[in-house]
Amino acid sequence: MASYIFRRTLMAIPLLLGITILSFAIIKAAPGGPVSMLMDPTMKPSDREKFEEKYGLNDPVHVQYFKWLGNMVKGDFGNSLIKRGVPVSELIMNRLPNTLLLMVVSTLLAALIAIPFGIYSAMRPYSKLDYTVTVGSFLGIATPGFWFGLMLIMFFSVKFAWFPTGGVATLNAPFSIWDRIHHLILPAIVLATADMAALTRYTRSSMLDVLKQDYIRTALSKGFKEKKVVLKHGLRNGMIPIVTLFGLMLPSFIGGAAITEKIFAWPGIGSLFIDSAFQRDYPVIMALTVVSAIFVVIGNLLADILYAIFDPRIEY
Amino acid sequence: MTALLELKNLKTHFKRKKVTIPAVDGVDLKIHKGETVALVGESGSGKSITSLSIMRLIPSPPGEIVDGEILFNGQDLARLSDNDMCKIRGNDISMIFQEPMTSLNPVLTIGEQIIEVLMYHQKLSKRAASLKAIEMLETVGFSRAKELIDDYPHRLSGGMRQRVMIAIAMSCNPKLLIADEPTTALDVTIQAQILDLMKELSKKYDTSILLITHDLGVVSEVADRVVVMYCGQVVEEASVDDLFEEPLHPYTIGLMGSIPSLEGDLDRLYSIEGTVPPPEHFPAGCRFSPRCPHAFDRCRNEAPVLREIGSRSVRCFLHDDKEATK
Amino acid sequence: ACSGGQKTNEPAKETEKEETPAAEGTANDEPQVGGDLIIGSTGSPTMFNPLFSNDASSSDIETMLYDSLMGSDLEFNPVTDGGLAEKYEASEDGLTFTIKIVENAKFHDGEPLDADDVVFTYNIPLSPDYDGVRKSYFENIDKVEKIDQYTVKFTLKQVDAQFPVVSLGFGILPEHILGDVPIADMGEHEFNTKTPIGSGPFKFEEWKDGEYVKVVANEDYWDGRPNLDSVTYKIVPDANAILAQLQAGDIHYYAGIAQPDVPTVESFADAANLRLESGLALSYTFLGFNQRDPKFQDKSVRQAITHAIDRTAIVENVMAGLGEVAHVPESPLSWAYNPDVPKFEYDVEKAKKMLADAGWKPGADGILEKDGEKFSVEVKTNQGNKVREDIVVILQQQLKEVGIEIIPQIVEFSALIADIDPGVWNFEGIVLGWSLGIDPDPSGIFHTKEIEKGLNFTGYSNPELDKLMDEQLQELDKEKRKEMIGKIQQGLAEDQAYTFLYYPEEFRALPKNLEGYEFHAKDQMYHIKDWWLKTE
Amino acid sequence: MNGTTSELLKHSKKNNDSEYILEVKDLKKYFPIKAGFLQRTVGSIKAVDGLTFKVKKGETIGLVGESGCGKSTAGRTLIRLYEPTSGDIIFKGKNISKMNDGELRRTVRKDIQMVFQDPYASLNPRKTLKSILSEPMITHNLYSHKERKEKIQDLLDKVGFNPLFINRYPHEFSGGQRQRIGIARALALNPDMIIADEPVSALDVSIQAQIINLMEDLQDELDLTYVFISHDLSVVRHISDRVGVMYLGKIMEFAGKKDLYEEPLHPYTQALMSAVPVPKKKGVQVRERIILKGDLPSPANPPQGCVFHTRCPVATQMCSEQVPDFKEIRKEHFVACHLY
Amino acid sequence: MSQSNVEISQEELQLNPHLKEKPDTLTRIFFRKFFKNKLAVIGSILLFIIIMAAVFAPLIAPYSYEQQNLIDKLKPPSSEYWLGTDRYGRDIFTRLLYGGRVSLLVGFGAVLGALIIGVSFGALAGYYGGIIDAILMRVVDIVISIPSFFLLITIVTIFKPSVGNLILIFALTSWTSTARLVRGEFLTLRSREFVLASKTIGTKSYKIIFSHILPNAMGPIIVSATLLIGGVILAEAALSYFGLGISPPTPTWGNMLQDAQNYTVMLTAPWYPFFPGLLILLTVLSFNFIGDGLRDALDPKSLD
Ligand SMILES: Nc1ncnc2c1ncn2[C@@H]1O[C@H](COP(=O)(O)OP(=O)(O)OP(=O)(O)O)[C@@H](O)[C@H]1O
Ligand SMILES: Nc1ncnc2c1ncn2[C@@H]1O[C@H](COP(=O)(O)OP(=O)(O)OP(=O)(O)O)[C@@H](O)[C@H]1O
Ligand SMILES: [Mg+2]
Ligand SMILES: [Mg+2]
Repeated sequence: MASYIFRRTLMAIPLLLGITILSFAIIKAAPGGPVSMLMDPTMKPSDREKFEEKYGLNDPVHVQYFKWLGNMVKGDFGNSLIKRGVPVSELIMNRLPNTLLLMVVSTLLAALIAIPFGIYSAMRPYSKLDYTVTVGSFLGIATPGFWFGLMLIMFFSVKFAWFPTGGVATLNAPFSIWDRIHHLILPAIVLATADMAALTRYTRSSMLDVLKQDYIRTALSKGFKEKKVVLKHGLRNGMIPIVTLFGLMLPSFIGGAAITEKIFAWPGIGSLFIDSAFQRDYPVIMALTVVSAIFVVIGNLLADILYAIFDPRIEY
Repeated sequence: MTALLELKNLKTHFKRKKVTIPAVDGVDLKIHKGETVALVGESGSGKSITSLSIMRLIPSPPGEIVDGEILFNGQDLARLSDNDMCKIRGNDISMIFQEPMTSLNPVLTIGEQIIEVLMYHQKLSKRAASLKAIEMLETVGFSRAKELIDDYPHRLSGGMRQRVMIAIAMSCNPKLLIADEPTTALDVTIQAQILDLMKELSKKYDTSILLITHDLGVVSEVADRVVVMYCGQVVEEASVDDLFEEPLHPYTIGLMGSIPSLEGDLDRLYSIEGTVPPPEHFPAGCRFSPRCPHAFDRCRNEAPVLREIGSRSVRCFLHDDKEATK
Repeated sequence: ACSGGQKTNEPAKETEKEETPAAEGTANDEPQVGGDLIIGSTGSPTMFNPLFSNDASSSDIETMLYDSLMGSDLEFNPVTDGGLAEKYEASEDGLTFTIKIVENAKFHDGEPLDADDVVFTYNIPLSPDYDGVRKSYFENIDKVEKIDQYTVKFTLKQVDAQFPVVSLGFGILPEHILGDVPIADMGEHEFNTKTPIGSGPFKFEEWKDGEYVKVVANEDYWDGRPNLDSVTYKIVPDANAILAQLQAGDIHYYAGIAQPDVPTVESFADAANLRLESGLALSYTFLGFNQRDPKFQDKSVRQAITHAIDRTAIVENVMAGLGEVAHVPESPLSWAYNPDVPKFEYDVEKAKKMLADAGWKPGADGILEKDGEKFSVEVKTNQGNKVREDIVVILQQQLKEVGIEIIPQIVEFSALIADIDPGVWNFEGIVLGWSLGIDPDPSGIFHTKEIEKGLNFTGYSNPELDKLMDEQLQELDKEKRKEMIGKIQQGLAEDQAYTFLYYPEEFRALPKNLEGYEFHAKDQMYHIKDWWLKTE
Repeated sequence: MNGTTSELLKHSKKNNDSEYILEVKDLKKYFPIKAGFLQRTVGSIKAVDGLTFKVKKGETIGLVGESGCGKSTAGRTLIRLYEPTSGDIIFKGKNISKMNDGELRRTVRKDIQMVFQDPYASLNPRKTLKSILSEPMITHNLYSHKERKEKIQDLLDKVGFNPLFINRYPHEFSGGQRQRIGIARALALNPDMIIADEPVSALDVSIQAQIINLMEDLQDELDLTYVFISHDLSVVRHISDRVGVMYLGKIMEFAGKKDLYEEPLHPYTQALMSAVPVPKKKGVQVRERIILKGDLPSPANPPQGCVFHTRCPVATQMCSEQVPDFKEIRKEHFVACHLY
Repeated sequence: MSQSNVEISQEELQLNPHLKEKPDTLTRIFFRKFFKNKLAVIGSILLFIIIMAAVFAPLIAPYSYEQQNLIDKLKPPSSEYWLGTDRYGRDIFTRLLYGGRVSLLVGFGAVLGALIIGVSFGALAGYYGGIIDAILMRVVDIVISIPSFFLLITIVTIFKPSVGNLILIFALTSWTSTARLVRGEFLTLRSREFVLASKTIGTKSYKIIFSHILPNAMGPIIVSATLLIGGVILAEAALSYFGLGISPPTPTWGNMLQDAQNYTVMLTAPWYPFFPGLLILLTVLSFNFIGDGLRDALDPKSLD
């Protein structure tokens, strides 16, 4: 295992290299450029050229890539082309905590609600609660986050004024934990709903299989209550899809929340990516691609490690 | 002597769309305190299902205890709530399952699987429980118990798994131990060790044992009484000595004749002619009649009942008169 | 005060005028000091250096942080009012401008602002090292000289009618801070994003990327302290969410209400303590065709298409009636607007006839055909602009009447812009809008020389008009220039260089008790220094 | 006990036939022991530690030994379910120890079959009896559709199943029935050799007898070769021609069954023989047991010298120092013990 | 022995008339089980209705899907417009019918494609492990990591938007999670005894993969298919962001929802987003119930 982790980590280097090359090529292949946003009848094409020249945007793509790579290897992601002069790392670091906070909370929320419900559904398939959970989770899937978010704002923020309409904290107010939590609730709910749906379904399906196995019978024969049997003996066996899902959710920390972030004016990585993508702010996009690729690699590696931990029969 | 466990007309059926499979079809059985009863019989005759019924662990649906009583200490287990059943399982009755591979949780270490029982029923601390677990493993013949405790079932040999199952079941000194083919995968030395262990358990804690096995050698070594099953029914019941001395039921006789011996060399082993009908198509009369060398008309039309003949009982018309004379 | 700028006699605006008499009634009240105004914006600012930034959000904030030499009034005339210039003199030949600036202006750090700062500021874009996007605004400047401590002289290379209103509108930067910074590095200097210092009515306090920019009153402002204590420029990237925030009272002022949403905002305005101010926006929306395509080279086809489009219906339905049908590429607000141009009213029959005359006959499926070619046009517009998407859908329906098939294609903005890039011209038809400069010069878009490298992406070319466009730029006399531009507008309308669709009306929501507000079509922060919140 | 002569005749015939179908040379299979969170390999379990033997075509080799001594591992390695750590397996003249899956499939898979010790685990829970039995035939493209059906009927019949069971799933069978499915599956291909790992342990004696008879019949009919792994010494005795006794991954004694049962040479074999429980049948004497002292040593850390010396009643100093050779003491009787 | 068996069966025949019946075929059992599951049946019927409604939209629809009635904008449901009208006064009912055509086609098509790719990748990686696993899973990592935004924009410049391309794009971008899920299952299943048993028979790898392991990994696959369908139907609308969606005025459930995502509409015409949302929900739900039914019908341990 140790050697497996080591190999995977080593492999991550060419992998990241490959991802950056491909991403760079694709990003550059997409039409448009940072100056597209400067459309203005009074602006002269010469202004544009000067700008592009300065940032080497007219160089051949491979030249641009190696320049970028060279800097990145040194830990320099460069500066934003749009928010000129602002280091990309600063842009990201400013927003990363917000995104992580939101994603961690919503993921936890989703997991804490979805997994128990999924398990219960599996224990009592075709019971009333199972149906309720099923319909509920599919509501979560069929409801676009955008719409759900706006609905929540319309009702709980505008109509009843129970929650703030957006942002991470009240403007012009001193820091307070409660205030931060207050702001976190609605967006976390929106994000959690989507994850919850998938998590419940996978948990249910996986547990349904597991609960029919003989070792569950053995555990029951030991005199344990059903709950304990399911949680201790069943859940670990049914973890594989759940772990996979978490592994896949990790990279979505970067872009997965974009729409929710936008609606709730949550200054996070997702909206930064969307903005940068629209503006073709290449250094930011590339940096975020790298960060997200790292998350992908870590997420999947973690999932693989967890597989082996949860299921000793898995060996690499 | 009061019976610790008494099955009265136990019927466990599997219901499928068109047919009902009467896997256990009216079993009567008594186990006294401290007694070891061997349950033998044809493969597929319902021994495991009987024991699972006692544990109330029949896969349901499709399985269901449709009739009968399972009196344990006077309490009818068939009608106990799930919660109360939990209190009995593991503590009062424990079971060694027939298939050690699939019955052990593949993702928990051997240790965890033993320790949890000890912690739960004996209220031991984790440390104490793991010491006890190691001890248990050693008593079932493991030499490297300390290392094994952290090993997973798939890394053990068949016999080792079986012993782990035994260790789990025995760890709480239950009042009744159901052992479903506990030694099938064990070599003779370990088997002897396990049998000794069972005897000791039975002596020390007055544990009753329901031993399901095919190995008549084992039966003769440890059992007090033998119950022979055929096609979901008990066909004969007797003390070990009586049974080996003089088997009454033609099936039992056939069974005895089939034992390969360690001494002489046979060209061909004896086996009972024919095959067991599937449970959904049991013959109307005596269920053994199609294979019975002594079957006569009555056997094919009328179902015999389990009749007591002295201290033993048998389900066969051949012995009708004997009972009558008595 | 709101509709003072609207000299147009549009009946549509009448209602707005009536809605806000209270504001005018209380205009005499003494302004009260205090309050924080939260302004909502979907866009994020990029930096606070007027010479380098180019987005609306940034310039909104720059307006508060910096003073420019000159301002524009509600009719877009250059005025000293609101600027640093105390006196402004143009030479006879129109090549030199001498400007005397106020003597008591001070930067936020206490350093005085004088002619050196002005010269310094204007020399930045003149430097060959300058890499900002504003170069074209200054290309015509020959030199900038300091006459005395508070006087500067601008010398132009050639006569430029746009100069005073466009080029003198830039904020003045502090030489004592940026003087030593190489111009090549200035675009990325920390000053722009971390510590912008100007001489404007508000001081920079904090910029939280993606959240807000906060500026506070400059107590020492040379023209007197602004009434508001602070302004928070809040970034809410989603337009729907902004409306919700507006309704919830989390945003006080928002200038970008989409026309279809205006009735909604109106419906909750009262409850949310808001009022609406409106006026024509300085922009127009059009349908352009790629005139490299032979079928669109035919002027009568273009005219016929215009005839086939019910622009009133578009305004009515897409814009909730909040706009005006457009005929020329200039806003009615502009002094150079010429109402007297050929107009192509909605007339399906006429359109059909004209198309038939041009050789387009209905085919079997009702779609026009000529020489075996179907009259099928792919019309692109940018994603994210609901109004334009709606227009395309309605155009499709309307043009079907005359047998023209429209295939709408909605394209991400940057990609769309790339499609109309010089040399690419990957489009057949396109629905876009131009926001207009303060100066009415149309040559940037319609001059033939702009085809190859500029913004004339439809490839429209009319040599006669080219000449007129060159000439009007040299003309300093406003009346004469107006006449020339009027002629150009006539020509463009006659040629239907674009199918001009409409001039949108712009709506801004603001607190009911916000006083001192004036609607300036080009500047949503117009005279923010004078705004104040009335407390009952 | 009246068939002794014919039995002998049969065996002598086999013994003359010196064609070896399987040769195992110093076969080893070690499992890594992993420990810690990072699952570092900290040692290895020497489950099979140097097996050498030859199997003649048409004979039955019994493999007996204590639980955990490596019988199943040996069987699985022989059939290449496990990658051997070292050593050679020569089957019908071909060394299969290093073949890859594809080669194995093409050359030997059809010819060697295995009956698994754990019948339930080795049956796909989602396949019916019918598809379990037809799979081998379909895989190797044997028989027409109709013939297959007949063959399945025949197999069911042979292992004592009612044809109605055909559409049942493994979980609907009893333990013994599952074991018979495993046997039927192995027979389906008419292989040359079957490695049967405890094939009859879960069967009642009558069915056990039936199955063993079947196996013997087939052997006579088709010249099948069996490697019969079992702990049941009486069954092994009945079916085998030669028997190997394993202890801790090694073969201790290997001999013709008569030799072995009547005159076991190795102290371990002797102890093993004495422990068999025997039904109290009339006229049969219960033997005195030799109880082995001590525990089975760990295969992760086998004793120096003779692996059995820690429990051997007659061990000497030499036993703890020197590994005894596996030598042919008498004809066809191999023992690894310093006593001889 | 076999003779005696025949005897018994004949005897049994007399005793048990049942015996004459042929044993149920697996397909029969499958269908019986499936149709016994009420929800699965309801789901199938519902889905059938939805599909038929989409297929026969031209016959059912009271209006034309593009016919605008600008005076009747955002009208609530009424006898004239059963489900109300949209922002152009088009009949929502009609548009829902037509919308189903694209949405269902894209949803099912793309999910089918994604499943095929995902399952193959996951199965091969999980079954073979080692270097094959490493390579295939790194491909997954790459596909997940590549910013799809740009990929889509780039694709648009090369291909014209069409239903076929949409299906292709969704299939090519959404298979990764399925692949990883399937691989996870395969990793644990591949070392099961019954797989080893198949190997000893000489079963070919592909057969082991697809006919032995895959059925045991059906659970997560069915779930992921169900989830993907909902996801794809919604995402189809989001794709119009990149100019790749179905162009207006062709309706899809997704773009109807998207169109309704507007503060004004939500305040004044809440029924507009409700109906397409409801249809998506119903589709996904019925698909799920069918999935559950399938899974139970395929699961030998479930009730007959
Ligand atoms: N889930 C089930 N569904 C249908 N029939 C079943 C099921 N489980 C067991 N049976 C049937 O019930 C009968 C009795 O099974 P049981 O497991 O009790 O046999 P057994 O006596 O333990 O046999 P063995 O000695 O072979 O283990 C068998 O014929 C078997 O086929
Ligand atoms: N997959 C594995 N990983 C690690 N160790 C294993 C594995 N399989 C078997 N072993 C170990 O190898 C040794 C031999 O096991 P094997 O299954 O061959 O025993 P056996 O002779 O078949 O015993 P039994 O008669 O109990 O079935 C045991 O100590 C066991 O723990
Ligand atoms: Mg059993
Ligand atoms: Mg074994």
